[in-house]
Amino acid sequence: MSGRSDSIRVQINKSKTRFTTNLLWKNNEKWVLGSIIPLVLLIIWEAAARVGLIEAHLLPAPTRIIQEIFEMGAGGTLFSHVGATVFRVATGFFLGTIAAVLLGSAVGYFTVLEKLMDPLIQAFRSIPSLAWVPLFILWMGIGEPSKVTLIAVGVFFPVYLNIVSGIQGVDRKLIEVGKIYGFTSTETLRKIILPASLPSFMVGLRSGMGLGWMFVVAAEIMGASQGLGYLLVVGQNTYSPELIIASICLFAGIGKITDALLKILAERSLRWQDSLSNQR
Amino acid sequence: MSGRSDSIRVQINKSKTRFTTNLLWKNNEKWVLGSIIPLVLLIIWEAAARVGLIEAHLLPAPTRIIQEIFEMGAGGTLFSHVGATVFRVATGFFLGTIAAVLLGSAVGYFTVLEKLMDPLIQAFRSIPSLAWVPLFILWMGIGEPSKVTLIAVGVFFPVYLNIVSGIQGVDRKLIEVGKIYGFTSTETLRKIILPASLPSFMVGLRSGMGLGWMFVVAAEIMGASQGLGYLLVVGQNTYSPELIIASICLFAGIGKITDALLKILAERSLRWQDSLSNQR
Amino acid sequence: GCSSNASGEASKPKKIILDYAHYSPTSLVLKEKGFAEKLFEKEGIEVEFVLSQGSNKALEFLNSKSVDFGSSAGAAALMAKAKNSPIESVYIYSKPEWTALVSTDETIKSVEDLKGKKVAATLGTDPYIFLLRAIEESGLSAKDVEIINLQHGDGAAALLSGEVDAWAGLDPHMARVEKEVGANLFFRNPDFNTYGVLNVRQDFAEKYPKYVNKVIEVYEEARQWSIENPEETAEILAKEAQIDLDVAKIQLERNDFSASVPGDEQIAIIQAAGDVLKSEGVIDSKTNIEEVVDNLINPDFFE
Amino acid sequence: MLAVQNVSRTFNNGKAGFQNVTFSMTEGEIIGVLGTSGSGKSTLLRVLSGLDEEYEGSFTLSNRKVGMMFQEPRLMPWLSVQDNICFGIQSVAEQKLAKDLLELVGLNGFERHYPKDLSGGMAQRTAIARSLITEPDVLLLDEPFSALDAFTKMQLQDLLLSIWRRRKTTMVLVTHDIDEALYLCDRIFILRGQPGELYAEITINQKKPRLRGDVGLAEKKAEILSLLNLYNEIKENGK
Amino acid sequence: MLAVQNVSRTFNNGKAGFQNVTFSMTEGEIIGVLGTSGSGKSTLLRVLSGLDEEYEGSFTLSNRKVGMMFQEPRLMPWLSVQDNICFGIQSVAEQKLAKDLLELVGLNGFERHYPKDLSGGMAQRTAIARSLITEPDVLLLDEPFSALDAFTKMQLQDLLLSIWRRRKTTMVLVTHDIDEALYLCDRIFILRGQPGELYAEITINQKKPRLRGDVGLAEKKAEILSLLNLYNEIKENGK
Ligand SMILES: Nc1ncnc2c1ncn2[C@@H]1O[C@H](COP(=O)(O)OP(=O)(O)OP(=O)(O)O)[C@@H](O)[C@H]1O
Ligand SMILES: Nc1ncnc2c1ncn2[C@@H]1O[C@H](COP(=O)(O)OP(=O)(O)OP(=O)(O)O)[C@@H](O)[C@H]1O
Ligand SMILES: [Mg+2]
Ligand SMILES: [Mg+2]
Repeated sequence: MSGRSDSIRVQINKSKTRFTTNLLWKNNEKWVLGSIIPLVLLIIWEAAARVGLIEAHLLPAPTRIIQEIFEMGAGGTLFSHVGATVFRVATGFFLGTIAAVLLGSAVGYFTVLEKLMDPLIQAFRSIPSLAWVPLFILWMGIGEPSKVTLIAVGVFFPVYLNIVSGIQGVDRKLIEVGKIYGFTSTETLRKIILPASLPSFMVGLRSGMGLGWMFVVAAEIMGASQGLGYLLVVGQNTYSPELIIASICLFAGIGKITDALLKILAERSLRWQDSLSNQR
Repeated sequence: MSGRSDSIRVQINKSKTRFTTNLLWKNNEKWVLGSIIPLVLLIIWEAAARVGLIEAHLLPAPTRIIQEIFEMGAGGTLFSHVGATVFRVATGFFLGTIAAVLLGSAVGYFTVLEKLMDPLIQAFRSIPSLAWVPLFILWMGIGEPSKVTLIAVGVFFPVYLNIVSGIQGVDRKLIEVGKIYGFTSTETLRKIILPASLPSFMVGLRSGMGLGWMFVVAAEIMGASQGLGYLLVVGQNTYSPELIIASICLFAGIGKITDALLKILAERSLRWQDSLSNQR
Repeated sequence: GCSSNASGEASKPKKIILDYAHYSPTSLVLKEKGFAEKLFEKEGIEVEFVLSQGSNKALEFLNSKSVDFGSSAGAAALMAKAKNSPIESVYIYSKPEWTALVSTDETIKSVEDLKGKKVAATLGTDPYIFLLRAIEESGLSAKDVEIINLQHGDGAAALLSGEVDAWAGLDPHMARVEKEVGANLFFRNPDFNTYGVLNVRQDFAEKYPKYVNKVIEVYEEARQWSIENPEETAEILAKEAQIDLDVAKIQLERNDFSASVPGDEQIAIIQAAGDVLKSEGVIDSKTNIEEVVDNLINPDFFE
Repeated sequence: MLAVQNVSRTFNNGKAGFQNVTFSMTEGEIIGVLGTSGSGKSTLLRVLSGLDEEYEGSFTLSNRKVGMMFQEPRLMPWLSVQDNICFGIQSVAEQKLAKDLLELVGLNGFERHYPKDLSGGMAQRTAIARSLITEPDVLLLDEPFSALDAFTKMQLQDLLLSIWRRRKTTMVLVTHDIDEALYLCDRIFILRGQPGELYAEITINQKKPRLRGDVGLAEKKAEILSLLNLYNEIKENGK
Repeated sequence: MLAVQNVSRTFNNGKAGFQNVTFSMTEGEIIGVLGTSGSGKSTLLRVLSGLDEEYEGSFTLSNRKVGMMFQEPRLMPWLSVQDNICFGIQSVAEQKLAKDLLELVGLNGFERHYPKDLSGGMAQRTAIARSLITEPDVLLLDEPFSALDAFTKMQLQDLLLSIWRRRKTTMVLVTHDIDEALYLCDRIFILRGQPGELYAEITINQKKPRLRGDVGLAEKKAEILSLLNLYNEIKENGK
């Protein structure tokens, strides 16, 4: 064992001074640090493209991509593509989450339900998004409902999985407190189990949102004429690398934004946690 | 408040008698209950197909699917398809998990690393599997490495996300114990943080395995001549619904098996949890 | 898809759903110019356009009643029909030369040079059939080359990055590769392409034969228009498919809009394609190709 | 009111828990349970409260509202002190009571704190307030004042007495503090062994409230200590 | 050895925690800290142990191995009792010591149990064993025996004394048990207020081991109680 070995420690008014001077940096540090690596990568990429290390017809330079995005933006199509996709993902996310919360809390809480339904749900979980496409076209046609539902399916599984195991991991001690007060199952669920499994639920939400973005491509193969997934497929079908990369960048960018929103939500709602992250 | 209102309770030797008589049922209950719903669905589907409610060229009857699978099995191709895919998923899962554990624990534990790298990683998370395909062909060609890597990418994200938030949710109290013993960062990670975030990690593994199965289709679009994803795509390109559905069923079945294995692993390694699931 | 429900009088659909596709310039013109809307508005019938991103999607949409008319390659329609899809091909929207064998390797000058090489193609699609027929014609067999199953776009990428030696290409990828990298189309033969056919769902055709006629009528109108206005057609294509005008022009040059009535010529080519598919095991060996093609191609709606 | 008939609850093949416990209680009685660590006191409370149903034997508990305070605070980490105290109540009417209790356990000014920002004793006091707010008829208390300083402890013991005086609450009080048991209880049970068995029962007839420095109680204390087999130990250690 | 210079650590804009604490300790001294709940005793230990670095003021601690026992057991739920005890040690050589300690704290037979299957007192004893196994030079103990019955408590107090005799361990002992402080400590600090301040310091010159029933100690107890402002309270309550 090494032991804490600092012999003398003198710290005077440490926290107070720190607080005022570094406020500005504190607020922006996150953004600045977060953009370093992406920027470096972008610069390398651009340089490689300029020098000719990467051929433009395979991987166009970032400036070319940005130009493409700006052109779409100027033409007004960008907005409608992004809008359509965001709308689909948002609706699908909403529906998928609701379904996952309902089913997940039932399955997580009632052992019988778990035994009845969980095996089937877990089996469905490994069916790829592309495989659902023909089935959804068959069942629901190619309208907006089938697209949204497909995305909801994608969102459902990680949220469900995280809720179920979050619930099953809830501290028995807390549940017993509810039992003492004669809580019904719904009360226990609402007042103890769901809040206690909130950390896990939040991860599920973020995971689910990620899958929502992934499933949107499969969804927009189903006869869409707008959307980022549509752009991607069109890019692939018409062999336009700049369109492909532009749509990938948009996916990444908007996906990142939605994730950041969820992350903030998670941080807000988990302030009570006595955890590593709240300690900082 | 309702209060616990049972006036008289008499229970004699309850646990002892229960134990011996119901052992057989206990062991099989899980399987029996789990198969009820799938069986019912299969029967409805078969009946609908027989009666003609579903046209065969859209959705062949289950018996037809099973026959198809058996034919493949008899022809020996089934084994090689399943084998190829399982091998790819397993390797990808392994690699993706390792990467996620390394990166995830570093990012989860060191705030600076989180600020540096997490934003980029989160942005990549919402890039759909299909979008990676051209990039991977460009970077790694169409051989086995690019397939496995693509699967690893799919596995990486949920495992990473769950590890990071698992770590960030670790009880500060336990970490302080390590500090008292003068643990180094690696020791803290290995002896406290990783075990404490094990429940979350296990969910991540299961989520990741699911995504591995999803990404395998995208992977096998890249010049594969074997595999379930390949079967699915061939089925779609040659308008063979029975091939499509057969491969979906295989996906579901094998996916379920891998998930069950992980679930058992999770249960084994989480025996110490004082939780709802261990209480039963 | 509950689109074409008969309302009141049985002989008139409420709504007709057409597909449009980047591989069918005629359909793009039709959508852009609004010929169909003009004609059907008078009868109080709604017209809806749905994008098909490939033959397989168009056929899937037909199967699931999501569209009434769908554009596909002839061979694709044949494969679907062989699997009992209830469709009929009633119109030829173009005779496209959309596929050829492409290579960036200078040493590959003919099909014979492919022996032992890697060739990318998408299983079951026209380029795949084209490749097989080319190989067969040159006296090689399918086993002499290594066919790598890649999506069209990925095939182009694999060709350019040297992963494969040749590629059974498809426009507009092919046009673009040709134009930008100077890849060489070392084997071309328009007659190995299986035409672009417009398919209708059988139950729609049976219920509303008159409206099949009318759809063909507007398609004819669009075809005439694109023959007369090649420049504008190229612009429409470039805009819709989000490709360069130059690429659109190359693609259009390889489309022959002269014939539109399905006939013996088409039947022969599609049958040949069917035989190749059958010998490759894509179509079940028990299938009677002749009969299937016969059931598929239906020129009766032309008047 | 409460009649316990030969109840056992053991773990580890009968190596831990408690066994063969028989006793009965009348309404308004306060019973103290003393015993060595691990002798099954908490397990007994869990059985009585209905949380543990794997016991053998039988017991009757008339239709009463049961309140329980656990050995650990078991606060909901996502609720503030105020909300934790109100955890078991539905109506808004009881909010007033919550305010009073907050005051009584000395947590004024900490209403909005989350459990992670409380000291050990404050968490325990929150748990006490939470178990009192429903005004149960039967109160099961598992070492309720173990983390409190002598001063606060006495205050809360008196709070408990005042509640008992007002509502005639029946209580079972597990404690390690013999003085506390003597000050509050009508009868004291002593559990011993592993699994624990009811080893002795001491009746204290003095009326409550009692004097903390009472001589009669001091005698009882010596008796209890000897029962716990401690007296000799102390002499030994003190040489 | 340990010199604390006007150290403060407050929360809530100075409304909680402790402030202006100054004292020094010599090697082998045992200091007791008494104080009302929430007066900053645990916070003080956290600062001394180096866990909390947000304090103001300064303190020196010569290069020593510090051991700490927290107010809650803080056992690793995924480790058995045995492994929890060995948590802080790397070498296999110390396994023997673990065995001994397990015996000394009376947990024989429970080596393989997980924390969830332990009683409150057993968990606390596991934590005690864990903090002793590294044989630290400075031991910070936060209410180490609060969940133990009188009997076990005395045993473990004596265990602590025997360790002190053997290794001259310097200790800071936070406790609510005045008798315990009198039995073990050389000096007793009394914290009062919110935020807590060092209100009084009592030196006990009697040599250890002391007699539990000692009259001199009883006098000190009265003094401490009065310092804690309890004496009047007791009279009041007892009427
Ligand atoms: N992280 C924190 N954030 C805000 N307040 C805190 C925090 N930690 C402790 N406090 C406050 O500091 C005060 C002192 O806490 P501390 O745990 O030191 O008390 P204590 O003397 O150990 O009390 P007890 O005897 O009840 O354990 C309390 O009022 C508590 O609410
Ligand atoms: N779930 C469990 N599984 C196995 N053993 C258990 C379980 N719960 C309790 N025990 C055992 O039962 C015995 C009695 O535990 P209990 O908590 O009732 O003790 P206690 O009298 O309350 O002790 P303390 O004074 O230390 O709190 C202990 O030996 C404990 O290890
Ligand atoms: Mg207990
Ligand atoms: Mg404390």
